[in-house]
Amino acid sequence: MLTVSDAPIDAAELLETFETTVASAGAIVTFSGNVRGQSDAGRVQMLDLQAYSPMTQNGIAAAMDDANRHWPLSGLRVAHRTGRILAGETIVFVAAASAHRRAAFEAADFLMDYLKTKAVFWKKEVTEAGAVWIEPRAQDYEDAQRWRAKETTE
Amino acid sequence: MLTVSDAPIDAAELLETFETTVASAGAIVTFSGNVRGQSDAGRVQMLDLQAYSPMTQNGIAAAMDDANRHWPLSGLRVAHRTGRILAGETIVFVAAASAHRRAAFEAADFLMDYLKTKAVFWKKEVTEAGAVWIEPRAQDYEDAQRWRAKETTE
Amino acid sequence: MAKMLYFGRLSDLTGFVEETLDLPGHIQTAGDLRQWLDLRFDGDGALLEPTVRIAINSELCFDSSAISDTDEIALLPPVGGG
Amino acid sequence: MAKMLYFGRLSDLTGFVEETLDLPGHIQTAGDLRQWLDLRFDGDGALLEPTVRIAINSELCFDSSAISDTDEIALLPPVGGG
Repeated sequence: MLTVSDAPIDAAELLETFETTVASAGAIVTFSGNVRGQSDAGRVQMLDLQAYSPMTQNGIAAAMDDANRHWPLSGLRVAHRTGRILAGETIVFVAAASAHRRAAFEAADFLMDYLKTKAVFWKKEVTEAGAVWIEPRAQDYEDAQRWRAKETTE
Repeated sequence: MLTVSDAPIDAAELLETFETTVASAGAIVTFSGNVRGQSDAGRVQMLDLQAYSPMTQNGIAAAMDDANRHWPLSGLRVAHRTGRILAGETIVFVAAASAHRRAAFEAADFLMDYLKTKAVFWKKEVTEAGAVWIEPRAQDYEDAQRWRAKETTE
Repeated sequence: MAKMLYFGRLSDLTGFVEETLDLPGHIQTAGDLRQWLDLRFDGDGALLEPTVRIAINSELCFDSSAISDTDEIALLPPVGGG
Repeated sequence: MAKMLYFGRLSDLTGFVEETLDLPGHIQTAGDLRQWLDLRFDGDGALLEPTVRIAINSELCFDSSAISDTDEIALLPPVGGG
């Protein structure tokens, strides 16, 4: 299940609901990303995130399909917030359930790499120093690259 | 923070509380393990888990210290249930917070490997076919082995 | 009337997130549109960068792709992830 | 009186999770205790296996370690994780 919306994300509530849909799964891994209070440019006031529907949703849904093909998952949940998001608030929530904890860890990790580097979002960071549009970090590309290497060697 | 207790574990509630202690961390990864409804021996009715205090707690606390030394974490939470745990109920909850999502993922993964293979617990599985004491699986040993390899190559 | 969408830094450059406009008759392809918009917004080449992609009705297209005055046309700088 | 704790499959073997007992005077070390308990519970060597560890007052010990009648003594089969 996928939600892209400007409504606040409550990770605990999403986990609670997710648990009811995957009872006895064995393993559930969640990732919550929130807006850091500090960046290279100074104290962060907010992010402003633009999505382009349905391209943004289609891209994430395709990555979720990839994850479901690659790992034996009993459930997958992605919620991504858009619009203005204050420091400390949750931007993204991913949950993966599987009978195997390695599969749950890897699927959540894989989806976060997609969401952080390839997902169709434009992100403006607003600090005391002003507002800047953020381009992907080199580290994010490397993380995403790990999965490509894995696909080739298998 | 560490809890080992026979009281039920509510993963969503633990995540909610954890979030308040690590606001603006950047990344939070959680793992919840629940009792699978099915095992090789048949339909699972319950697990019965014995811990030996304070040895069990000391071992987990030492693994948490290891994680804190190895990764830049802003918070760590482990809750482990003991006693009789029915199918579908949560046995273990781990949460790791960091400014870096890779650190949060790896720390949670590392702690789960410790908890699943080396933690001081004795586990009896009760199925329709009877009750058996469970020894660690080979896969669990391999998972834990990954971190040892990593330590040697670094 | 075409519906134009400008994302990321292009919304700062153009001053619009969204606008509706009549495309001049000589604009037949996505490439034509790029050139025209870059002049119109004084983009100094910002809209000509190959990393800026164009989507017609939510599908990424090439500069040679035909556009029509009834399309939804989006200008997309490199995506930064969430 | 020593407090004895039997974990995992040893609680099935002995029929106790916990018991309090007076140790016979000839039992001086953890190894002596092991031998005596294995006979007492008809363990057929189950309590002699090297993978069964003994802890005295929560510290793992060797078979040569001295034990006293006031200790908490735990018999620990291999741990299986949670």
